Amino acid sequence: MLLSLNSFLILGAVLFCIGLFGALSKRNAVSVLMGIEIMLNAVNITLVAFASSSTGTAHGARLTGQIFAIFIITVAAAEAAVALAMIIAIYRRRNSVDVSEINMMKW
Amino acid sequence: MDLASISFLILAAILVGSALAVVLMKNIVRAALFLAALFGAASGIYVLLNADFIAIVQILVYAGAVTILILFSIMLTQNPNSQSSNPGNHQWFIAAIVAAGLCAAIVFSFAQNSAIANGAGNAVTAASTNNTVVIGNLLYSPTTYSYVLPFEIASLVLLVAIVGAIVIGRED
Amino acid sequence: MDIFVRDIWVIPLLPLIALVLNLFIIRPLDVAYRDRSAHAGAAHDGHAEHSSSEAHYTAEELIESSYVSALDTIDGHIDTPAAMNHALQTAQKTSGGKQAVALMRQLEQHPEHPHGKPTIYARLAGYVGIAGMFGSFAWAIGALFAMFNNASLQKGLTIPLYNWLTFGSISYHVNFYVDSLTVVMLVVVTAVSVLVQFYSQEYIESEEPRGYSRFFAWLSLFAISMMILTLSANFLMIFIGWELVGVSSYLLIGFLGKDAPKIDGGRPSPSAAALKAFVTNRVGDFGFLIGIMILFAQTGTFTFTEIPQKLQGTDVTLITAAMILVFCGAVGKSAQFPLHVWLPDAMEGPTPVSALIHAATMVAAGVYLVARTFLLFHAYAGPQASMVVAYTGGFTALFAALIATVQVDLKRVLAYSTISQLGYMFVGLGVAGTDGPGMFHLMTHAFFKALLFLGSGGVLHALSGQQNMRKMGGLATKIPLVAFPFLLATLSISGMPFLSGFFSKDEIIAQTLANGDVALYVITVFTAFLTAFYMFRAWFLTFGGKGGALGGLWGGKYRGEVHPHAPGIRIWLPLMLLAIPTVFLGYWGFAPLGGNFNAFITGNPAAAPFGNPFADPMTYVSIALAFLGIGIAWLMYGMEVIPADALTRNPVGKGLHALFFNKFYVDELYMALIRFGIFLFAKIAVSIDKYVIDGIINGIGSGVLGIGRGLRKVETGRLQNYGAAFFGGALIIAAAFIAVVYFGK
Amino acid sequence: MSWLLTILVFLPTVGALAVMAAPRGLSRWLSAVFTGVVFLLSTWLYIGPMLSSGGNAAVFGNVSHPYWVDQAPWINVTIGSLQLKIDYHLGADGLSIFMLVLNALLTFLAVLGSWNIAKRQREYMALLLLLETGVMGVFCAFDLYLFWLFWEIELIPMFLLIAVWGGQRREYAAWKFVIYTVLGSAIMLAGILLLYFNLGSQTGQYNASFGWLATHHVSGNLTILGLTVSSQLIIFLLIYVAFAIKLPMFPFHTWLPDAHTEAPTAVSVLLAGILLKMGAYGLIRICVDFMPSGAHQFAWPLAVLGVINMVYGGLCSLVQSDMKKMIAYSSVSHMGYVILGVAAAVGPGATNPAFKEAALTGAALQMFTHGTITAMLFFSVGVLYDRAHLRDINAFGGLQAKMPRLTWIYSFAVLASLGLPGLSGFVAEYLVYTGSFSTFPILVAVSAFTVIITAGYLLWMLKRSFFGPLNPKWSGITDASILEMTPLITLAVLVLFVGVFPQFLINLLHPSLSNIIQTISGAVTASGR
Repeated sequence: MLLSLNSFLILGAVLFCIGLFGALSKRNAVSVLMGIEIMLNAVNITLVAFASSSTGTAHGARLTGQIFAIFIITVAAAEAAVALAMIIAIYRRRNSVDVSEINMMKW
Repeated sequence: MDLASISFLILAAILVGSALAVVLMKNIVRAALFLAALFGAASGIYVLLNADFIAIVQILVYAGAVTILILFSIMLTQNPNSQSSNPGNHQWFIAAIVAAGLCAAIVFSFAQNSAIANGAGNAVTAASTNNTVVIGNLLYSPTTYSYVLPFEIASLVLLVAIVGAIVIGRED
Repeated sequence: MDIFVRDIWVIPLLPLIALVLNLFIIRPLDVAYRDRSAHAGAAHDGHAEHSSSEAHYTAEELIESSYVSALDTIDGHIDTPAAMNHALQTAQKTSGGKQAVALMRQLEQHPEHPHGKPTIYARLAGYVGIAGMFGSFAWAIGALFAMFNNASLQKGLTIPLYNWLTFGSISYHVNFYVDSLTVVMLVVVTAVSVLVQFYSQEYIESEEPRGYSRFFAWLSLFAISMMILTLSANFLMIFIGWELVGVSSYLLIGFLGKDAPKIDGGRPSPSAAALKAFVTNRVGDFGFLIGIMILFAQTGTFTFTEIPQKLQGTDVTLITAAMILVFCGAVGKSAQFPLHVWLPDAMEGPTPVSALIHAATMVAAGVYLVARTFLLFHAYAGPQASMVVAYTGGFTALFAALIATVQVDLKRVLAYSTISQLGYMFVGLGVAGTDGPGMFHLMTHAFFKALLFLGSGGVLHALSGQQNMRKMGGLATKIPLVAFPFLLATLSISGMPFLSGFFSKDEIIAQTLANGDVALYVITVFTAFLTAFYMFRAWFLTFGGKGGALGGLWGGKYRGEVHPHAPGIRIWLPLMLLAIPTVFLGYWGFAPLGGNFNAFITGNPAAAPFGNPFADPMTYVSIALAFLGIGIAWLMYGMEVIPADALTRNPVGKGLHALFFNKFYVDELYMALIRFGIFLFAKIAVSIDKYVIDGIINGIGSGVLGIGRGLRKVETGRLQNYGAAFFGGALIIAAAFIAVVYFGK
Repeated sequence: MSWLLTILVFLPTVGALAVMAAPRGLSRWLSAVFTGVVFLLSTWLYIGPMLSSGGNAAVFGNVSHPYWVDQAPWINVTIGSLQLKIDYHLGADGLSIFMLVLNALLTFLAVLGSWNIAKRQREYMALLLLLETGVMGVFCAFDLYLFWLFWEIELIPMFLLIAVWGGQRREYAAWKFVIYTVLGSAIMLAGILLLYFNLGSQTGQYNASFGWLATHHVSGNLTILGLTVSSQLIIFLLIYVAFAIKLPMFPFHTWLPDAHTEAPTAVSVLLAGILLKMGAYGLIRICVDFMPSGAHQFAWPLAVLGVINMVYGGLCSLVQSDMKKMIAYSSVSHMGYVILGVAAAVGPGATNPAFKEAALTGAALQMFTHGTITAMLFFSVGVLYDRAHLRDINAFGGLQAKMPRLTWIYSFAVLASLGLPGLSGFVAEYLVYTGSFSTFPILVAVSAFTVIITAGYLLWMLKRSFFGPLNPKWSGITDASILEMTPLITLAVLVLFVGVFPQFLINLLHPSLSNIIQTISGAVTASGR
């Protein structure tokens, strides 16, 4: 059963973890952002897979997952915009987008 | 093995492969291009899952907008001096272990959970109605149960994000 | 007549009115008036004394300059010459210490002579005080005669005032109680008080005119306290009076403004003496208080008349312990060994105060206390209680007399003589079957000792404060009005027949023998010999000396520098008046003439009078010894046929002289005890506070801070570290969950 | 509902707001008016019942039936079988009235005593007023939770007053004070909850009002860490920790010397005069009355600690060179009397409850005595400090010559502090000693040693600083002004009056205290000890 729910979930999990690795291990802020985008996509896949495998009969029950995905896409877009704006702002100020140099958030 | 299964295998391979490429590529521009490929493949998965509207949105927003945004910002922040445009940091090793461990834990759980493994059956069901219409109703319908309010809030979020992005990114 | 006894509260009320008037109306007027005239004077002089710019010293400078600690240390070691020298040397090392020592020496060599006169209001304060006191005296005499008239009043009468509280079976009453004992004490107190107050007018006018009204206020306060003590019906009241006389004494000892230690004179500052007096008394009060508490816990009452009934069936050992503890209070107040050390120092107070408080009345309060609780000592406590009283008294009498033989300071000789005589009283109370002999000696002693002190005050006044007998001599011809009564009192205390001291002292000596206590008899008789010796030594050194009339008895060579000036009537009149009881009071206890003091004081008409001393052959032994003492003194200091250092030429005599002269080193011992006992404990306590308790507290604090400081390194500020930690944590939880759910079974 | 208590508690808060709103120049006048009015109103607490009953002090009632009551339901939540019921319940019987009036008076005098404070006067006055609210609340809260609430409220202004207006090491002192106290109140809250829910499950009725708690006691045992202890003892100890810190009791006392030394004069006065009394009040009102058999079991250690307090505090005072620190340690010593008196009241032996009541009355009077007398001492030192900016005993010497007025009143305070008869200190000490002796003879005998030490350190201090020849460096110092003398004289009159006629205070306290003694006797008899 290749097309069972499990296959999609595992795909999502693998993608999520790859994205996580990217987000945690990269110096370049843009690269970190890309990792996060991968993670968001992984979640979206999971949500849509759940929605498609749902057997609920109530109004809209089988599409709630898709609605969630839409919202995530929306928010992700907003996030990407703001994050990139911030990256540019930081770059202007410090002439670098290396996140390991940005450590003001302590104590 | 039917066409759907073969498509799934191919798409999954592209997804995992391009994801790995994104995080492993030394050159950030190439990584970004692989990200675009990833977005496209994800849209294919949505189609497989009968979520055609999502698939379209995915192409529009991610493959179209976000990729461009990322490429622009790469272009704007390109540091000519750096040897590698996409270096790893000191803790990449820990990150790898954490990511791998987490992946193993999740996959193990799915494999163990018989309810998910067996009960749900085929994830890809036949298209009964036009999903897009239903989604439209579910999002905007003023009379029936719908997500109007969250949708409006989401739009507000977008507005704020736009304004915020402009303000933050502005040269002063 | 009975009204004098029934309304005995008038006696403390009159001085109380005087005190209130004085303190709240007259004294403020005095101060205001004085300030105004002083201001006028200063303005006239045209130079402002105060300039605030002087006070520009940093905190460190002031503390390190150790002005105060130098003064205090020297003050505290004045009795222990070696330590004092060390303190002097140490003090010279700091600027403030140098300043303090210089000031001390200056004040000692050129005592400030206060100028100015008491204002009209100050004099008014004196008159009010004297008037109040005289009223009390008259009332006390009235009460005395009322008791003569109506013997049933001698039994005792309770005059309730009010009640602190009553719970169930226990009560805290504030009551007066009057019986013959009370009245005798009141007569003594009021009589001496009124004379001393009268005398003080001239004395304080020259010594401390600015404190004139204050002095009379404190004298009134003392009188009230003493009356409360005397009139108390229970241990609560007597303790109140006890502490109040203590504080009056404190205030009056420290009264004089010439408040610096006298290094060469070996005399502490008045304030140090006052402190010593109060604290030493408190040591006695510590025992007294515990004694009261034992009795109260047993009986639930403080009232003297109720305690005996309620003590029925109580363990005798416990009562004995309680009474010995009560006696501790008496030891403190009456300056008995080992708490006698404060009384000689208390002589730093004004001489009228020494006469009133530290000779005649307050120091006798201990004797009065024992007499008041006489029944408890003799009938309820075991015989050990009375033994302790008698032997403490006997030992102190001898001990103080030995010290008195070598002192050179006139007032200190009298002070040790007071301690010695108080010892006699305790012997009397300890050995006799009634409180008669002890109280009789208290009464006679009060008058002749007051006379001696006031007389010495007359001498000091004449010599502008000189107290050293080596700087006196031959004064009898220069101030005969002082010398004559002084001589009478000296004879009286030495036990000359027919004078009051003879009757009272011999009764006590006779009682020791009647009680079969030979040791005490020997002690008391030998002390009588010493008394005669040291009193006449003092007399010859002060008033007589070689070249005087009657073999140096009257007048002689004057060794001082100051020109003696004759005292006024306010000084010599009280002396003359005091001479009357000094001579005649003894006959109240002389049975052949019908005197039966014993019957009066015990309220029992059937009580046997004191024995006729002239019928007892043993009396002639003590008379002979008294004459021997006088004779030796005459030969050594009057005619000077025996050199004064005849006995101290050999090493034994020299050693003994040093021992007596240094007061058996008791002060040194106490100093060491305080420094290495109390202060050591105090320092340990402070160290515990600082290092153990605060150490633990601060240790916990810095421990928490240290952990925080370590943990804060985790907060790198790098988002990716946080993310790794977050997902790592999630991984651990997931792994744990999997381990438990899937492999735990 | 008479509203008087509510007004007394919250009028100072109104005053604080008014002070903050008004122009700076008015702040001291406004706070004087407000505290003055509160004081006048508080006296009605005493006068009112006395007038209405024709002078019969029994009218003041006891913890179950106080004369003054303000009550309204506040929080009442039921979760399953548990019920959380907190009432706005203020009450005042003799014991409370006594402390309320003292607090009102001392706060008023503290405002007068801070008349010339220069730094941020408006905020200072507002905080003093807030402090008054907190303390008033503590003394008249008749609901355990409300009590705890006010107990915490009082802390904030006190912390700020020390930390902002204090001396050199003010921050250390303020933090030490606040951490100690907060630790105590956290433990106290645990005790309160334990008491409330235990009692609730035992009686089936959840109620935290004092009247209920005083008549219904927890029974049974609790097992903690394998040890089975009576619940009363556990709860007693938990709640008492807070009071022990406040009292302060050895070994929880070390915050006191620091806080006193660093706090400004008027705050030291309030700290010594009122805040320490909160501990004593809590001990008598809550610990003893609500957990009588727990207190009974703890009586011996309590008495020993009380005696340690007395002697240890005295010894520590003896070697202090800082006047304020010395007085602070003397506070430790004097509060030992309170502990000893309470211990004797709940202690073993002494079949005669009259002795116990004498001891407890002595303890309560000691609260008053110490409050007034130590306030005098601190005011006096404050006068000196304002001029010299020094408190070191050895830095002065012979001040009598230049400051006769201050010397006079300071000596008065010192004599009162060492227990001179005719002044209030004596009454309290004498009652404690004589009342406690039959219960703890040896301990009381040891503690009587304090009378010597107290006389020693106080008079020695007086001698060094005020007597002797004048230290030439202070020839320019001026005497206390009329304004500075006002609080001192007021307190002196009070101390003298109570010392001579203590019975009006004793009568005021009697209904409350005899009720407590009955509770203890009942509990002790029931437990068969």
